[in-house]
Amino acid sequence: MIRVENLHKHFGGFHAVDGASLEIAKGSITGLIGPNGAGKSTLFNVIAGVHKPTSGRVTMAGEDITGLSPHELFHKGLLRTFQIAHEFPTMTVRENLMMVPGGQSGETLWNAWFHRARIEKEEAELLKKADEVLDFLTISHLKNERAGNLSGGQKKLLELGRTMMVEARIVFLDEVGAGVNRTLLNTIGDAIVRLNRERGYTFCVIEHDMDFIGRLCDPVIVMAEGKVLAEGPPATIMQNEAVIEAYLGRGLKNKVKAEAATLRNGVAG
Amino acid sequence: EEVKLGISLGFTGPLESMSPAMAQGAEMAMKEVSDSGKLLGGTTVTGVRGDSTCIDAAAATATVERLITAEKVKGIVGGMCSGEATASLQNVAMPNGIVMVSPSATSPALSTLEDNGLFFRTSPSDARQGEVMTDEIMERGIKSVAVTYTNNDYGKGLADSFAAAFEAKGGKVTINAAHDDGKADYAAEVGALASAGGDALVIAGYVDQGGSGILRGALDTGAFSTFVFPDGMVGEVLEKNFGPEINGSFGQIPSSEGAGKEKFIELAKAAGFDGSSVYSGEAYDAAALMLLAMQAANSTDPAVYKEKIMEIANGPGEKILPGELGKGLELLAAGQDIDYDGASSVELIGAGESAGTFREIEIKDGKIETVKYR
Amino acid sequence: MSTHQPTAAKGGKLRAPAFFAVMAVLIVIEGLSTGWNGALGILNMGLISAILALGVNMQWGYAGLFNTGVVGFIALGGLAPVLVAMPPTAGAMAAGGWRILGALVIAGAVLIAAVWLNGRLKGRAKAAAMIATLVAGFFVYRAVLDPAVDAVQAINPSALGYLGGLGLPVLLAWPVGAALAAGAAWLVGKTALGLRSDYLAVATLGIGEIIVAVLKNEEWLDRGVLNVNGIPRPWPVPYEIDLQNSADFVARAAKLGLDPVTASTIFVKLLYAGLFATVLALLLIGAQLALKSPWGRMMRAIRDNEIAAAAMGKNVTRRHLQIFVLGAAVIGLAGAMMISLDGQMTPASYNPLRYTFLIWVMVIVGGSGNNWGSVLGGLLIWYLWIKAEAWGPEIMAMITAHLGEGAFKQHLVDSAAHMRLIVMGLVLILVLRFSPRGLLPER
Amino acid sequence: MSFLDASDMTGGYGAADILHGCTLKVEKGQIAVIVGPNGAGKSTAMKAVFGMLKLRAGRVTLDGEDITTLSPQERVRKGMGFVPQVNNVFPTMSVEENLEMGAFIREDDFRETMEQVYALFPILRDKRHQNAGELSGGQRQQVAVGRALMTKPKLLMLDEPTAGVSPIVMDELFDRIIEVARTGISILMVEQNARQALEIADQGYVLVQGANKYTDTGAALMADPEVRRTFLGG
Amino acid sequence: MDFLNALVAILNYVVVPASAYGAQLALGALGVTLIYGILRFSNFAHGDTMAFGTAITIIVTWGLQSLGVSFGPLPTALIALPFGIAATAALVLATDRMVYAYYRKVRAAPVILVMVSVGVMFVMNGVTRFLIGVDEIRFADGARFAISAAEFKAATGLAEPLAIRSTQLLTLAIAALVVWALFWFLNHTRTGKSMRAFSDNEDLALLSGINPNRVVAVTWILAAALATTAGVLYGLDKSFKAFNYFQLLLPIFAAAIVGGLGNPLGAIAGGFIIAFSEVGVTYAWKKVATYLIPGFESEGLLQLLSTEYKFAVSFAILIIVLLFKPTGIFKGKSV
Ligand SMILES: Nc1ncnc2c1ncn2[C@@H]1O[C@H](COP(=O)(O)OP(=O)(O)OP(=O)(O)O)[C@@H](O)[C@H]1O
Ligand SMILES: Nc1ncnc2c1ncn2[C@@H]1O[C@H](COP(=O)(O)OP(=O)(O)OP(=O)(O)O)[C@@H](O)[C@H]1O
Ligand SMILES: CC(C)C[C@H](N)C(=O)O
Ligand SMILES: [Mg+2]
Ligand SMILES: [Mg+2]
Repeated sequence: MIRVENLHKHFGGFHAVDGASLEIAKGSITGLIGPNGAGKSTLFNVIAGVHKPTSGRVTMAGEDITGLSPHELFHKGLLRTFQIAHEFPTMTVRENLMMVPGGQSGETLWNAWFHRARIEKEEAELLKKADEVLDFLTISHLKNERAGNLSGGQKKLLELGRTMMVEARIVFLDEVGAGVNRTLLNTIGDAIVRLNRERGYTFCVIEHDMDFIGRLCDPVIVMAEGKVLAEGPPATIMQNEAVIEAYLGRGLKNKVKAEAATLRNGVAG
Repeated sequence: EEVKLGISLGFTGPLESMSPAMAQGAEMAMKEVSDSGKLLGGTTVTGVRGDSTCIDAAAATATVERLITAEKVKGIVGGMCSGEATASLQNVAMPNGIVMVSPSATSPALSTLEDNGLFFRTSPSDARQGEVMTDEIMERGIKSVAVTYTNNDYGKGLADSFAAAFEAKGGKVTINAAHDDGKADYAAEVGALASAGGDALVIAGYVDQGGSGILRGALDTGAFSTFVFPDGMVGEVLEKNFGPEINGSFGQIPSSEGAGKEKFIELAKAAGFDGSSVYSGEAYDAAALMLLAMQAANSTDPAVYKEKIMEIANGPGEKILPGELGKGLELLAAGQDIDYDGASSVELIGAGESAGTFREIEIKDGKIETVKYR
Repeated sequence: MSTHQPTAAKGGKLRAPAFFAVMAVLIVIEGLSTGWNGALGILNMGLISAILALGVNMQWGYAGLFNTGVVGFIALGGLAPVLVAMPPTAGAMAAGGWRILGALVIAGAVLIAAVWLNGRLKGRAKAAAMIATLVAGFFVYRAVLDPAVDAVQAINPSALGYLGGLGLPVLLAWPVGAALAAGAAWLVGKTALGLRSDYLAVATLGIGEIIVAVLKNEEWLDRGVLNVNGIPRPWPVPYEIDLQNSADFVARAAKLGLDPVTASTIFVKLLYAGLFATVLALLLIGAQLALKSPWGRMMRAIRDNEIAAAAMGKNVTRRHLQIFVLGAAVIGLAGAMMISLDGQMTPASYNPLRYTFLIWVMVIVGGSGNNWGSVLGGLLIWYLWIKAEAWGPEIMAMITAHLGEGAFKQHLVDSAAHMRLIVMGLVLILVLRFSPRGLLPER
Repeated sequence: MSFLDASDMTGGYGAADILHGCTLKVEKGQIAVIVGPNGAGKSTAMKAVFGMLKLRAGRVTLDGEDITTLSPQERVRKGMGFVPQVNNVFPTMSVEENLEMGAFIREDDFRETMEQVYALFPILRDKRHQNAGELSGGQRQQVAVGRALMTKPKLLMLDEPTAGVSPIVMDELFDRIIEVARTGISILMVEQNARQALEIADQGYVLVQGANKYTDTGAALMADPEVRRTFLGG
Repeated sequence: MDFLNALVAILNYVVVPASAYGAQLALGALGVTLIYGILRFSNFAHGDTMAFGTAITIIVTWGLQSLGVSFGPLPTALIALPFGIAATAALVLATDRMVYAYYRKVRAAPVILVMVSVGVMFVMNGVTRFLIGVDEIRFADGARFAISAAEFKAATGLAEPLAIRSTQLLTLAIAALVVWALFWFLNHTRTGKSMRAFSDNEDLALLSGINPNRVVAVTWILAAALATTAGVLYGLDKSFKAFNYFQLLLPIFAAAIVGGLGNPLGAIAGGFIIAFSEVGVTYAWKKVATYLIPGFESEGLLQLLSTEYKFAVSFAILIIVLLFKPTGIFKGKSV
């Protein structure tokens, strides 16, 4: 579906993405993990047209999409979420969703003036769709709230909700899980799987929650220092020494900590 | 009974420092008439000031509108600057049939403007000034000058008419460049003028505006040493801020010789303002003309007294000077003719504008000295 | 301290009607106390201001574009009545008019060539070729233009000296004014809309200054600072003098118990008011329909967060251009209307304080993003701007009434005119103090 | 009395209350963790404790002293430190300046603390002259926590400090939090990585719709199947 | 060929005046940029703040002169400057208390603050005029010229004069000093950094124990000092006139923005760009050409554009700069 060939993105002298090549297979849920600052979000931004690459090439289903602007990519079926939520703060939650679908006839002034009836019909459908999404995300009680007033996690949900408003071919999710309640995240995971199975969406997911990655993704691509470090099924990746060294850690300390905590509890209690 | 006259001048804006003395001049005439108790058998006159801003036609129009419709004035001293004066004349005074006598709007375009006989001015058209200035310069043997003018209808009109007159007499204008008023810096203008060169620099600007800036720059950089000052540049400020630095420079202002002017300055001094300030005498005359015309027509209705203004101004009859308005009213009441001369030797020609006597001045020892009248 | 937004303005649904009622009452009081002429005069310019504010609000309130070149677009709009409605100057076209048009065509061709080169070449070669084209083009342009301009300006300079117009009805000039402003906005938008917030502000400020500079200094076009007087009135507005001379009108006025002068001046102003109100109403309906539609929603989204809007498939650049052009057209329209009200075009009077920042004050005080707010702001601020002129000295008179004679009192009396500015400033501060998001906030 | 005692807090941003009698307590040197669904009011409760929100009812005491009416910057001087959930760095200041600002109220030499922060988050040392706004999401989060540590507070409040940080850094961070607590500093923390957090928590709060739903030791909450299922993702 | 005369002509009519003007703009722009950088709005009242500060300084100067105080070759106004600064600081602090503080509290959008500052501008405008009137005032004393035109001609025997006013040198020197001091203050002192922190993220500044009132007060005091200094130096060099200070606002804003808002170095660069483009682009090269090319005779002035367009040209250059550097030369902020 998406092929990235020897991509570079430099900020001044700093090479945030440093010759990454990877492929996201059609129909897959590909995980993208790596230490903080590995260049994951930058890679997303380059693919999604926010940044122009310094060099390299991105293709989508064989078509060269390098350097296309975000709105063109949207119309080609490429959707993305932002790591730091980009809501429309002065608009209501519902409007945040309803604005998403492209090609609404009400988006041209002519229609806005002279084809009110058609617009009203479309709007009714959009409204229904938006409310469904809100229901799913458990925030339908907030539909008339200004999006700027949402809690951190709710904003992330809204961010995800926008991608559910339209038919997409590929969806890039940049840490949708960060700040989202784990029970809800499980539900979201299920939805992703369902969209993938039933509608054939391709997903590429950045996430630091290994449970989530492990449950959802295959394959998993690991980035470090702007390059691809490893790639494979989750089970293999999580055993990979290099990945453990750079990213996962031994988890050992966690146990020590748990012991320490109980110990102190004992003392205190 | 009471009659009101409007005073529409630029109290705020680029000419805000020129306006107060003008308004005081007009008000002095009104006070004089009121105090005499002789206007239409004891009518008193009050002046109502309005801010014309000098540059904002819409604001000036609104001001004059207020003066006419709300304050119910019977005539207006103003407007001050040609553009704004034209607007308020056409949009308000004419539809309402109110007389306007401008002390200072000097644009040549006003001479030919359709005005239903309602517009007069006690200052001459700039076309005339251009000729006078040409003569002065030529007589001093200067054959090539650079010209800079304030970028408005007054400056441009004056500069163009001067350039035409000067070149017709064989002089050479090396550059005829505008400067905008109220700009922070005039180095660019001075640079261009200096590069063009010339034996003298004509500054058709305002003394408390860009004109001074140009003068300062030209002096400091040594670009010119002789300057020619038309009306907008001649003022007390010139002595105060430049003094001996401009010795030998010269210029002219619409003004008349003799008793009228001096008397006015004296009266002004007693009233607490500077009567030699530009156009303040003309403002006095503007107000006086209207009031005398009312008496002559025996009516405060502008439609009636407008007919009398030319008569009053041009005689024949006894000469009336500043401070003698009471006498003038008396004579008129007695059915006699007068020839109002006022502070600026009022003599109206054409469609009611001053024939234009000019006072030629020269800076000597840092002071403005009168050379002669033309 | 709290992090929440100021709560939505109190009063809800009744707020807007209430404010408009207050505005109407102010106008009526003005009419009753100082006369209907003054009141209608304020109303007419107020209506035009409302349209101006509406235009600025489209750019800022809908889309967040900080246009401080308003004065330029107003001035361009104002050029239209000159070009459309003034009679052509006899002999001007023959003397140099065609040549001037030729020069303009050359200028256009040079620019197009430069843009074409810009797309074709790369690096050093591009820079060199572009500079060469532009400089050479400039000199050719000047060489063709200058003599023609001199010739045109030589025709009766104190009264004409310009090309004149087409001698068509002035109402036609209104859409033309809109089109002129829109055209300029399109050019500006194509180049400068990549800039953000204050940077766009200063770029547009500069463009405004440039437009005004051109209008002030190109005498062949509009007589520059010499002004164009006597621009015809729009249909169906007659001249007061004609009315006063019409026996029919005088008789009818007398029936109403009015003298001909008052009747005629008021009648004319009412006709203007009707014209302006009609235009304003049409624009307002259009603006409201647009703002409440998915189009408006999309615009607000773009304003709120461009990056996200682009990621959601909205073509931010194109939409910005669209709204910028649209807003400019409305501003240009109002500019043309203003000139047909004034009857003269005075390029030197286009200063940014009055024609850019005062309009901005209207938009912000009214409540940016809210069309009704802009209309209210336009009417109210214009009213205050005019009234402050009278209030200032009155207040000063009140202050000084109880002061003893002396230099201090004299100083205050002499400075009374400056109270206008103080009053205006204080009112502005107070209004924004009590409704910091404007009188009629967006929501 | 607990070191921090915020009782019966009621209030919100506008007309409607978000918090309904919420109570949070932390003992000296202990770790308290708040969990709950999105929008439960966790961040709001934190802000309330820090004085960034007007409370309609309830009171906050720190070390026995009533601080209900103090302004946030006064609370900082009383020894409270806070890492907000969002907007928690100075974007156009360098990483180092961000840390310096953390130490703004300190009169003593803070270089040692800065060294400790760099040791904890080595990447920040590499990026110390870069503007925080140009960092990756996780790096930014590290700056935010580092800034708060620089204050050397007596009570450290963290709103989702691990959101977006990689597992290895998260482990380090929890490690370090324990260490900090051991030095006698109290910690109040909101976490969505709830299982890890509760593991190290002395006290756990489950907040739902602005009110305390469950309150118990971290271990006990972890053991409660109902809590696990509804709030901790099973 | 007369190379020296040509050079002197360019120096005298372009380089020297443009440098001084650039420095004057830069000083004004520094104040604008400071307010923008810390309090995050474009302060339209800045020009009138400059006018107010200068008015006070003039009044004090008159007082000093009447007492017979003088500052040798330097203008007496420099002794009066601290008083002007103090009074202006008091005024802006009071204004902040009464006006701006409220909008900060309710977190009003920057544009609201801009409009409020327009209101403040009107009021200050009036206040200054009440205080000192509308006339042009010259208050420079001391030695007017470092090199005067006549002296220069006499000393060098060149045909072209060169004049350098002492105020021009003074302005340049002070501008350089002030920008360095401001830069150092913002980037290296605790208070300076806390001000930047406040501007970046007000809430977080609070959480770090930074006292917002102090930051705001220091900002205003610095702005008052900058405005007064800029106003007095400008007034010494040209003259004082309330109206002109308002007119200075546009070029000052242009300078601050093209340099990159919030950046002191940007203000300096911006000031010089505006000044040199105003003076340079409309310069008539006739004289220089006459010196350089033997036998050169020209009817034309060799002027690219007439001076009427100087403002337009400087703006055109500014737009071009912005097209290549969308947030100014030194990467300014934007709200
Ligand atoms: N605008 C920028 N200027 C300079 N450096 C940048 C910029 N944006 C990102 N970087 C650097 O590029 C690197 C990669 O950042 P990126 O956001 O892609 O990381 P990431 O893999 O998404 O990390 P995380 O998991 O923390 O989100 C980081 O070291 C960051 O500091
Ligand atoms: N500034 C605000 N104005 C109005 N309402 C707000 C504001 N901030 C938050 N809210 C509302 O308060 C409720 C609680 O928000 P809060 O941020 O405390 O939730 P939270 O428990 O921290 O959630 P999360 O886990 O998603 O961060 C939410 O429903 C939110 O919509
Ligand atoms: C006050 C005057 C200098 C005005 C000038 N004569 C004009 O017509 O504009
Ligand atoms: Mg990232
Ligand atoms: Mg939260």
